[in-house]
Amino acid sequence: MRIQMFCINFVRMLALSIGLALILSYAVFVIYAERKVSAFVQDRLGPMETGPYGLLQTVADLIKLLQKEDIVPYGAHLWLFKAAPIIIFTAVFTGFACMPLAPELIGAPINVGVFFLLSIVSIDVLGVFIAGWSSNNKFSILGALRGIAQIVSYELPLTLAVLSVVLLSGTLNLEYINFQQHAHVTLLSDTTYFPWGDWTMKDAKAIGGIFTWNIIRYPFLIVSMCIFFIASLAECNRAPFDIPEGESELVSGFHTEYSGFRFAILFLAEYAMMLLVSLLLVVLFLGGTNTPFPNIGAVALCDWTSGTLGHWSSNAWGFFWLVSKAFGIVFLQMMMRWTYPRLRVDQLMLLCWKVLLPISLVMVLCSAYWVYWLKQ
Amino acid sequence: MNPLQHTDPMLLPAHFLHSVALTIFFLPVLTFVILFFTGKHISTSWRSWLATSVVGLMFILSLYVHLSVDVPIIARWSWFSMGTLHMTSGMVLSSFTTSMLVVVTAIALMVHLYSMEYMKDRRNHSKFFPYLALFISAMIGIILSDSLFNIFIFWELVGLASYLLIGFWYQKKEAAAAAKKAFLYNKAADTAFVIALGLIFTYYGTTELTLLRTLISSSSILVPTGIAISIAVLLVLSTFGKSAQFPFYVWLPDAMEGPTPVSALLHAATMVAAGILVLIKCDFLLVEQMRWVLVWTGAITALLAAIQAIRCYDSKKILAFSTVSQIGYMMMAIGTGNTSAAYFHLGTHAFFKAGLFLSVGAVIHTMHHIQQNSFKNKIYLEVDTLDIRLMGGFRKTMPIAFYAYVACYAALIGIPFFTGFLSKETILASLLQNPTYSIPFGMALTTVGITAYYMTRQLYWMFLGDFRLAALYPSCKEEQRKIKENHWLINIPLIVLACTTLSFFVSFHPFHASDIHWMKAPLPIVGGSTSIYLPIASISITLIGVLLAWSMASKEQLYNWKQYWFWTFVQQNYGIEKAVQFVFIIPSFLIARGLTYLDKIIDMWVNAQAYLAVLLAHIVYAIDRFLIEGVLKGIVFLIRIVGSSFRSLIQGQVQSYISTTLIVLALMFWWYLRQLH
Amino acid sequence: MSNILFFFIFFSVQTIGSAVVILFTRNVMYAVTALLSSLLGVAALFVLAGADVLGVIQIIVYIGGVLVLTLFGVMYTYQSPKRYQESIPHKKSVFILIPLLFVLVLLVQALPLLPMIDDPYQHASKVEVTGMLWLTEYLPIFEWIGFLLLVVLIGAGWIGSTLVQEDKSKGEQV
Amino acid sequence: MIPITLYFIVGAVLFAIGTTIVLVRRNVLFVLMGIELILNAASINFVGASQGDYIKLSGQMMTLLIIVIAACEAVVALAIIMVLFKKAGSVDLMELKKLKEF
Repeated sequence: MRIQMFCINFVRMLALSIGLALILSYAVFVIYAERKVSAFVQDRLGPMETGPYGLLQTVADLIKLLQKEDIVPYGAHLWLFKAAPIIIFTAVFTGFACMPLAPELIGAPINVGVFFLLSIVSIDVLGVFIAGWSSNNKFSILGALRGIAQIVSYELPLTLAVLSVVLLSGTLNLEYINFQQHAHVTLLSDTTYFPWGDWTMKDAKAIGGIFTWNIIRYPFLIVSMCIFFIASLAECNRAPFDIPEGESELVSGFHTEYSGFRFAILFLAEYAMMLLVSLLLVVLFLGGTNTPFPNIGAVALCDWTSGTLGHWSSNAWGFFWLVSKAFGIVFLQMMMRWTYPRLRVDQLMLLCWKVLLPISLVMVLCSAYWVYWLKQ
Repeated sequence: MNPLQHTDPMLLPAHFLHSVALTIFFLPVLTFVILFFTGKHISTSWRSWLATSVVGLMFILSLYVHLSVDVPIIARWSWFSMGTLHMTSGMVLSSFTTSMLVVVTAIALMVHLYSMEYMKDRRNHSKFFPYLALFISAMIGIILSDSLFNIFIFWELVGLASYLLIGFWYQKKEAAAAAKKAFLYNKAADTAFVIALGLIFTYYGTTELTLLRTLISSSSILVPTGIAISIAVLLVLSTFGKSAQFPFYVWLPDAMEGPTPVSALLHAATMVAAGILVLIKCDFLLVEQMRWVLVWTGAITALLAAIQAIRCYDSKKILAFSTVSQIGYMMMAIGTGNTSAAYFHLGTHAFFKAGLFLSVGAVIHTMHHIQQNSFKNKIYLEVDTLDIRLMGGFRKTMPIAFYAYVACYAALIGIPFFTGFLSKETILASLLQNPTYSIPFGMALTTVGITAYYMTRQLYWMFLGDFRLAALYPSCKEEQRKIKENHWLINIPLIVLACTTLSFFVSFHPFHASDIHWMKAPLPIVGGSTSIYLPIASISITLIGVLLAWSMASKEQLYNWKQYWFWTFVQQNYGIEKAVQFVFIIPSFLIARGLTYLDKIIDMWVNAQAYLAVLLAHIVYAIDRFLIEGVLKGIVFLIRIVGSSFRSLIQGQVQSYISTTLIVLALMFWWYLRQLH
Repeated sequence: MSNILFFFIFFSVQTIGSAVVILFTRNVMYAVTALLSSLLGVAALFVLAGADVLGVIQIIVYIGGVLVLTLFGVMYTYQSPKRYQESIPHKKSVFILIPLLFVLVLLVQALPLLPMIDDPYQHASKVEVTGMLWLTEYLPIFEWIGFLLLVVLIGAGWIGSTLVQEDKSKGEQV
Repeated sequence: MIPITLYFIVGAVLFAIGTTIVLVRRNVLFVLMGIELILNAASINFVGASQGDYIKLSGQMMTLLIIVIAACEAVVALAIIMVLFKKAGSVDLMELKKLKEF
């Protein structure tokens, strides 16, 4: 019994380490990717000098950052200034603990996973504010102010978009939500398996693949997903909602005064946040660790690409699908950044309170009625 | 006998028609509430259309009720109870009440239609329709109520509404004075009603009319003759006020200061009809002696008012006097015991008098417009638009008003084939039947002739000849050319009312009102024409009056006529007001002045007492000041010293307050938890 | 000492220690940070008592809402760092006795009254029970609480708007 | 299961500290934080006492109510603080003595 417990704990520790490693390595290469994407969008080459096709450019940047002097500006609140990046990074990294990285690989399978992930954002806000405040810099404080206003506002549509999924799946546990979209797992509590109700797709579980994804099972969730995506962009301070760190106005927003290692951590946290919301989006809407290919008669694409449950292959396939989908979303976020212009503050608030919030409320109502209808 | 007996009337369930009738009653109440409180927030046209359509609905419902009612049905429900006293209020639906309902709503509908155009641009318009609604509602209450108590309430409401409407243009000094006068004369008469009500309630124990009728007819309650006479006298007196009989009638001519549609309503269907209605309803209460008084008063009123109309130049006042004199006829009919004739005349009179007022009003409206237009052209004509001396020639320019007037005129003076002829003949016939009433009959016959005279005179001066205003003021020549027929909203009521004056409207027999078909014989017509000589006599007197007027009218000196003392006396209402002044008002003032002196003597005594009290108070004050207050101040001083020593603990800070609270809370916890152990 | 007890003591110390920091620090921002830590500790204590939903709600509401609001308050009322350099006046030190009185009352009088329950620690989650109770038995209370929140929001907004209007009117006068 | 007594002791200590902050500190914002600590102490007591309650969860529900009330309280208190600061120019409770008689 003890050994079993130990094994489970070991797996969780492993998952956490994988998560950390993923984020660290991901951040390095996603920054490279961002540069390349921006270059392609703007019809230029991007980093080309360091390494083949500039692959090592970010690594070089990282080394440079680590070497830099740890500057604390005069007049800054010393302890707060130093603690802020740690708060932000810790908050974001904690989020990965309850994220199912593979069907059986999850750091903390807590029952309130979705809820917990949303609370991460709250702590992140605090870090942003402390960072902006403690810098003792007008641009920083302005950036922090804008950031808080924006994040606190966008938390509402985000939560409501998540709530419409939670209503349908009936659980707050991310692992369950993931398994509900799995081809071969049937949970006791699940009653709502057939896409579009009791239609021709009675055997959706057997077909599997994309047909078991939440977004296909409940097609109206696409609206919720769009809201979630937009709101998560705002939560990550990504363009077109990057007014807290708008370079042309505020130099660099709340992290203007940061340099060296602390700047690297802030940067890392930002990209980690992007990945976190992408993962959450994938788990909630896009089937989580599940394959997109369905079984088509004898051509059992779904079975082939998801492995056997309980075997390491399923974990490997699951991890692969999750990460690739999440990277797809991250790529989309980058394309958004380099395509759309920045919003004004009032437009931002208008979009949140007058457009997204009502729509997401309606979506919550829709899902509630859907559940009610299915239970009848 | 026990004067405080009380009869509990049996409660009767309401029929469906009662609820319809109640709807008719409450519809104008609703209009009143809505229009009164919305006031100027809704536009004039909306206001008018709302009120008019409600009245139209009422008319339709009344017709329905009238056609549905066959035998009289009574509903009676509990009103309130105080101790052992259970007051009931009842509603009676008989062909008599419902036909009156139809008459009132029909006239009201015509007046409303007319007012929509007539009152359109007048001052204070927002209050007009609500007041009218109040008026009509109260009148319907009088018609439908079976309890004298309720009737009294509505009676007073009618008085209030008439007060409001007569003084409608209260900015005019004359209008305010006329309203006050009408109100006071009515109140004086209403006092009699109150006393009568008290007597009836005390001696019969109920005010339900139906019950009273059975009680009296079966002689189950014996009331002293003096009391019965007093009740009759008081009731008759009160109706004299409301129905404008001698000597109370002086308020009615002055009431012409109100708007013309109001006058039409007041004279035709609501105010003056109320007295006659109540008398018809309480007919069984009138003792023989009173009937004699009624006939004589009616005859005197008819004659005096008609004489006053002869030398009158105010177009509306002439009609007012004619109303007074026609009401006198009705009184005579009631006095002879022929209430159905009175009611018949009331119904026919309602229509042709409304028609007369409205057609005269159409002319006044035109005159008013001429005045307004000349104001616009910076020509200030301060003329009386009601004066018939300034009118004339409207026959050609306003033919509809003219023919409507002529029809109603014919009805009033009693030309055959018109309704007035029938009803008047009935009254004269019933007078003739009783030989003791030969003098009143003569007076009534004389009045017929005088009526024909003054009406013809008015017709001549108003509609025929030349337009004299233009002759006097050449600046009006331009306006004269513009005179044309009024708006259709004014003309339609005129046409309708003119049609209702034709005799076949009430009776297929042109000379004998034996079968009143549409009224379904609300009250059996007794008498009628007994001999062929009576109509011949009355028609010939009428013709004499008409011809005399025709020949005199053109010769009449309009402006500088010789002032005989007789005509002065007539124009001062035969000195009635002066009599009132000398008999009531001046003695009252004298008594009051005498009492003032008495009061002063009493004051002196009171003052002496007060001075004593003040003296005592000074002594008490000294004791209070130096003895008691000294002790108090000592105590206060002690408390202040103690308080100031504690006050230094409280520094006005929130936290110190919180700390005190917390200490107390902790001690309470301590005590509470000790209890638990 | 079991694991759970160890964690309990750890988080208790974190909570109380951060609270003590709030009591003694002179810098508002430090106090806010310490409050963050204290509230997180309380959330952890909730989770240890089996109230995982409450723990997360504690984080979202207190840290995401109340603390951010407090930060806004700090920023709005910020004048100069020197003004926050307050010290405890000697006169006030007696006030410390009052809470001690409370603690004394509680420890001496109330603790002996508590029932001694000694169940084994259970991991059973109460999420579903909580959800069912929210939407059945406690639904009216939550409706009322929602109404209360609405009223409070409107009231606070009104106070804020009058502030803005005053600012504007002052600006016009100048 | 952790003994309820421990929860109560932690709650009591937290309450004592919160009360001390409310009573002693001069800055209104500190006082506000002290109030939050007091409310949290109450919450800890409730949650600790309802550990064994798997059916009604009364303590947890009460705590939830406390959290909501605390949020309301913070909103109103901060609005008042802002007005106070606008009017009095200070958040120092020692300077706010208008309740004093003279």
